[in-house]
Amino acid sequence: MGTTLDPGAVDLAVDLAGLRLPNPITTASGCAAAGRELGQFFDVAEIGAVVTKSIMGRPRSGRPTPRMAETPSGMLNSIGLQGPGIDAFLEKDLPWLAAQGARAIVSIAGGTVEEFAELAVRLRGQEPVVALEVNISCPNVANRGQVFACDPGAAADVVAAVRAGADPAVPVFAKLSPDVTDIVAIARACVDAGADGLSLINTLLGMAIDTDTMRPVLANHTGGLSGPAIKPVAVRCVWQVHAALPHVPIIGMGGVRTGLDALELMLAGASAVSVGTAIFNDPSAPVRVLAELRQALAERGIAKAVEVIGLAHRR
Amino acid sequence: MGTTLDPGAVDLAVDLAGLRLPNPITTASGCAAAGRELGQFFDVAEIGAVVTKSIMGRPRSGRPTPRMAETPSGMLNSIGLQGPGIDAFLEKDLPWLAAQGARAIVSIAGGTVEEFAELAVRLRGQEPVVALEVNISCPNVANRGQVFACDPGAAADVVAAVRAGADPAVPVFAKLSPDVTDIVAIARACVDAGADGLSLINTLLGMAIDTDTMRPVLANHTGGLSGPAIKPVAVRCVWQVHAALPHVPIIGMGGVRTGLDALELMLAGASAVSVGTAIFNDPSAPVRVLAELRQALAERGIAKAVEVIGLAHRR
Amino acid sequence: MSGRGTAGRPAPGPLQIRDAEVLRLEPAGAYHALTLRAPGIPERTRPGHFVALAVGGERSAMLLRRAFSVHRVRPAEQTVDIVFAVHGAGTAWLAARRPGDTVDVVGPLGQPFRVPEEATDAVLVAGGYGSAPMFVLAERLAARGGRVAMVLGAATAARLFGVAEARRVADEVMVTTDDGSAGERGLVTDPLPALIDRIGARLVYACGPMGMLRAVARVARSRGIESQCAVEEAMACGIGVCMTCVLPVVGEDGVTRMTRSCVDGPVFDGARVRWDILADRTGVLPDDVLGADAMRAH
Amino acid sequence: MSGRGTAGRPAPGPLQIRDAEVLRLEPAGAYHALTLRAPGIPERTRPGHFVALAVGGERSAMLLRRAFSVHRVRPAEQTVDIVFAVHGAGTAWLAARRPGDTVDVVGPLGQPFRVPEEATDAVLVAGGYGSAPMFVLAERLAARGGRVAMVLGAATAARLFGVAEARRVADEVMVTTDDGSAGERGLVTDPLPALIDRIGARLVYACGPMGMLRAVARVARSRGIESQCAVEEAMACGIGVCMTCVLPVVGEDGVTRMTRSCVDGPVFDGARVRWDILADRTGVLPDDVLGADAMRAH
Ligand SMILES: Cc1cc2nc3c(=O)[nH]c(=O)nc-3n(C[C@H](O)[C@H](O)[C@H](O)COP(=O)(O)OP(=O)(O)OC[C@H]3O[C@@H](n4cnc5c(N)ncnc54)[C@H](O)[C@@H]3O)c2cc1C
Ligand SMILES: Cc1cc2nc3c(=O)[nH]c(=O)nc-3n(C[C@H](O)[C@H](O)[C@H](O)COP(=O)(O)OP(=O)(O)OC[C@H]3O[C@@H](n4cnc5c(N)ncnc54)[C@H](O)[C@@H]3O)c2cc1C
Ligand SMILES: Cc1cc2nc3c(=O)[nH]c(=O)nc-3n(C[C@H](O)[C@H](O)[C@H](O)COP(=O)(O)O)c2cc1C
Ligand SMILES: Cc1cc2nc3c(=O)[nH]c(=O)nc-3n(C[C@H](O)[C@H](O)[C@H](O)COP(=O)(O)O)c2cc1C
Ligand code: FES
Ligand code: FES
Repeated sequence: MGTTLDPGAVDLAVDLAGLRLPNPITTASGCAAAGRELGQFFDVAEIGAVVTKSIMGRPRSGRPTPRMAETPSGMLNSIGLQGPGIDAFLEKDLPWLAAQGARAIVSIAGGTVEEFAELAVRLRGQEPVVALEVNISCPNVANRGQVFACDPGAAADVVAAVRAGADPAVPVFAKLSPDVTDIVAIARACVDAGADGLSLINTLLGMAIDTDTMRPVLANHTGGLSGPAIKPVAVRCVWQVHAALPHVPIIGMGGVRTGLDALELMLAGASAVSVGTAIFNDPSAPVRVLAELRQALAERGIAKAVEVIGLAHRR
Repeated sequence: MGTTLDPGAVDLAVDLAGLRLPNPITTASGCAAAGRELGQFFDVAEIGAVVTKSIMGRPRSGRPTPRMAETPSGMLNSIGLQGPGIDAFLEKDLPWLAAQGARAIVSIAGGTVEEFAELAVRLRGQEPVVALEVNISCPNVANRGQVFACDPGAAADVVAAVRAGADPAVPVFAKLSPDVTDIVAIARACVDAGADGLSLINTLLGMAIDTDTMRPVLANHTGGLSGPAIKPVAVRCVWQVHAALPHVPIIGMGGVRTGLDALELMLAGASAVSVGTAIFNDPSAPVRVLAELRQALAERGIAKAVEVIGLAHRR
Repeated sequence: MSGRGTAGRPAPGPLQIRDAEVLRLEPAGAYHALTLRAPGIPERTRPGHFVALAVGGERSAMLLRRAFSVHRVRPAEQTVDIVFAVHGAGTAWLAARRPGDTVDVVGPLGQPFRVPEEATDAVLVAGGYGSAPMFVLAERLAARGGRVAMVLGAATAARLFGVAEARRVADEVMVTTDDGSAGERGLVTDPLPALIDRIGARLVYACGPMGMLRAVARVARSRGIESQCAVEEAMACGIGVCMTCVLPVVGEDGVTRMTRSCVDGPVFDGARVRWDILADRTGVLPDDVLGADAMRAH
Repeated sequence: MSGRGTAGRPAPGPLQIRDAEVLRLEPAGAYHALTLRAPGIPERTRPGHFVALAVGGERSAMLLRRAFSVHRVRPAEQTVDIVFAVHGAGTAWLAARRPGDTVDVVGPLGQPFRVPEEATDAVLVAGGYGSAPMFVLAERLAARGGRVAMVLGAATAARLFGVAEARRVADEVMVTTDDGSAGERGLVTDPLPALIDRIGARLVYACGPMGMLRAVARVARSRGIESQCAVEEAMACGIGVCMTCVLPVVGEDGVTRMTRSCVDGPVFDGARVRWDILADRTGVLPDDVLGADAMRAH
């Protein structure tokens, strides 16, 4: 690290548990559908990977509307994992991503350990799938709807089943919720159960009340808080988990809007960074963030993106 | 509720476990010191109460600087409970509040159950003290620094000791941290241990990294996230706890900047509302929020503030 | 400018113009009329398309774009006009722009009104600023030889938009206000059935609040004709990736799906929108919505 | 306007002016010179006081006020001048204001420079925009019969502020730049010892970056004279309620306390500031700071 470099000379490639990505920027699950709509704004093969909206076994309607509320520097959503189900996903969405030459990190969700495992099996051998992201922030049908991600045991069960079901060559990332007392404990449980890496963070549980109608804004009452508002929580979670598990690759996310935000998460310990809510503000945010990150690294005289991963722990 | 009222005619008085306040607006602990500085901007007797900075037994230096970082719609702080200690507080701060005719809700903090209890005893019979707020978001010396508020047992121990030590006529509010898997469980433990009410929420644990120095911004690395960014989390916590414990009065806080924000927390279930970080943006925020709340109630044809407490649950 | 067009002819999709210049911002009754220079967008826009504007600047606490129907485009000048009401902080910010300022705009978005190739007599119904997209639509219909009637309604006279413009472009114009301060006292749907019959309309186009759209769709259905309704659902992304803007719409196959109003709408065939479900507040979708059963499990 | 003055004479404390009008905003070398109409603030302000400005508007993601030294006040016109560098988003927003816009300002804040009643020869040392508060100070000192020398330093010529103004108000002016683009190449502290000796200064005033203040304080101490240093600590509230802006300062009783720079500073006696602790990055305060021992427990 030293004097300014030519941005074009910066090596952005990163390694995620053996998966080599040309650069560390991905979309965040649920903020890019399956990439196709964003393809109108940029070439989805240009970013490290497209992380797809969490897919489940069956088609799901999602929740009634209203499903969103804007909040200061953030938003709440309660989509309820609306989606076409794995069959339609395999038939329509994955082939499109493959045709673009994009790398797909497929996010999977389930109400039971078995559903997760089946999804992992169905995704075996699908060409553009370079990793699985296991969205364990969903309610566990078997346990009164308690969210898997809030219980180390349940989280571990899901991860172990997915790891067993998935293509052995494809790394499995467990995506954690920040709404827990001890995120390191959950992270450890997932890694011990076979997770190759971790994705941090999912949304925070939040709520808004309409002061005109004097009722909750969201039909579902509570929803997930995302956007720049939560970035400090994301940085903290990535920092804590990287400190405890320095050899586990982390996909960091939460409020990333600029290349400097992405750099901040990498300095905290993320090997890759997902851009979520910022896409709603700027549909080409992923490529813009990528360009800004490249520029920021060059200005800091950093020749390889991998050098900044966790760097704030070492300075 | 019906047509617009004369704002002057709105009855703002609220009851907090037998404590009657002329209106529901208070300062948030740590955002108003002991009221004196704000007295330059407004009459501190005009608001419902002044919640003082958490006081501990001994004088404390607080943490090294930098102690703060601005974040999107929020800020991080790591003051480390700097304060003069209970002796100086009793000698200099409380008499000033008494002289103003203000009502003081004194926030206490400790590293051990005993320290909390002693503070409660010391505050017995002090004239302007109308309630205690127990800041259990501090590290428990006896348990490797785990925060009291993150463990139902430790939280209950503190609350029970404070309740036993405090003036029986003075209600005790336990102030909870949102950084837990199940805030209702902690709330219940505190109420079962004798808390007369609950204060929700303290800051969220967060962090910022300076992308120039590539080191954590705060000397202490992590800090507490406050401000409008966290309002959705505050509304959610108040909503959940009020739903579970509808008869327990709640002082709501987290990101309140306007009268409508205060109304939102009351609709979720708060009987009173503290204004914290917004004071840094606007030193007269507490009285402005009060005036705006009065106006908002009048516009909605609500004659008594108590009518809106928890109203969103009932509509 | 972004958007992946092949050089030469514009690609069909939307463009993002990060620095669309404000050329004009004027009061228009209770509304504001804004003209932006947004190269590339005019030639792609058809009546019923909308644009999404970022508000508040880079350090704004307001993250989401605001959607506005396109009022007019002028391809020669590369301009896009919108008409907006100040509703909250985002539109208040927009109203405080000055010529020379820039705004980040994405568009055109959504599905425009369906305009039959053949001459079609039609009634265009608009509530408040809902008339904004209707004038160019009227011109198109007229150009294809159809007779066009317009019904403009609002709560009060000041909240009508474009009555004079309507008189220029339509064969017949009716005005209603809730308070009778202009035109007939009442709702846009009051004169609608008679008007449909009088001009023998084969299509009704509508843009305005949900309640109005629902009523218009019902009238059209009762007359056995098609309605094209432009809905206004809260949108987080406007480009089809977030799933916040959905409403239950019956597909060609008769199945009701939660359908994105930003890419599959905002214009829908009124007969296909499940207004019954929209009006329901139980917080549970009925089982005949595709995938609603899967929600029951968890 | 808020602030609790009894009618007639101004109360001592700060005022909040929610709608201070921007009268002037002009470039001044690498800086911006801003004049605000802020009734009540001028007559309360003394050299070294600062004001705190809210930035970004009501829906801004930037919550905290930005602090700026007062450059000049004009009580007759009720104006306050500040000089600022664009550093980040808040100052960029400020630089984009236009005459007629309003800004929410609180002030005057803090403790001003101590100006002895009797005639006192003094050297005023400033880095970059740190000179802003120094000119009025120079005038005061001169009015009381003291000889005033000024040393203005900056990284480069463009980042000097007020060299001409300095020549008007001071008896002697020296300029240093890191790159030699103006004045002597070097640091403000290079000429300082000789200058102190030459004019027989009894006091050194300093405003600029921490490293410079520390060096100035050391020079003053070595000459056996007092230094009055205006520090620049990150401040959340600016009014004494948040405890973010503290630094270790030795009190009258010899005890080091974490002391609020917004109300007990920003001007401190350089000999009382514990520069050694400030420079330390261990993350632990030494035991001789009051209450540091209590931190050890938890
Ligand atoms: C397809 C479409 C076309 C529209 N066309 C126009 C138009 O031509 N002229 C016009 O004045 N308005 C139009 N609107 C409504 C306009 O988008 C809202 O008035 C605007 O978003 C309000 O923003 P705000 O910040 O002022 O209000 P706030 O209430 O502060 O906004 C908060 C959030 O709620 C959303 N929101 C609030 N009201 C609406 C609404 N009515 N519809 C959708 N989202 C809303 C905002 O987008 C934002 O995310 C249209 C909306 C849609 C979806
Ligand atoms: C007592 C005092 C007097 C000052 N006088 C002047 C002056 O006369 N002219 C001038 O140009 N600047 C002055 N500053 C510095 C000025 O406050 C900062 O440059 C400004 O806050 C930067 O805001 P920003 O949004 O542009 O930068 P950002 O870096 O985006 O600000 C982020 C946060 O950091 C804080 N911050 C950043 N830099 C500083 C700094 N140097 N000192 C304190 N806080 C900082 C901001 O207040 C804000 O809370 C003074 C600071 C203090 C404390
Ligand atoms: C509208 C929306 C939908 C989301 N859907 C999913 C999802 O299906 N699966 C998932 O793991 N995370 C989902 N998320 C969470 C994001 O992937 C991300 O973890 C979170 O929003 C924080 O990042 P951000 O602040 O950049 O958006 C969703 C977020 C939003 C805003
Ligand atoms: C600078 C600062 C200091 C604080 N100090 C305390 C404290 O001493 N005790 C306490 O219980 N809460 C403390 N808090 C938390 C606030 O009381 C409040 O719970 C939190 O900031 C959320 O409210 P807000 O968003 O309105 O600030 C502090 C907050 C800030 C910003
Ligand atoms: S607004 Fe995001 S999908 Fe329609
Ligand atoms: S800035 Fe808040 S106490 Fe000084």
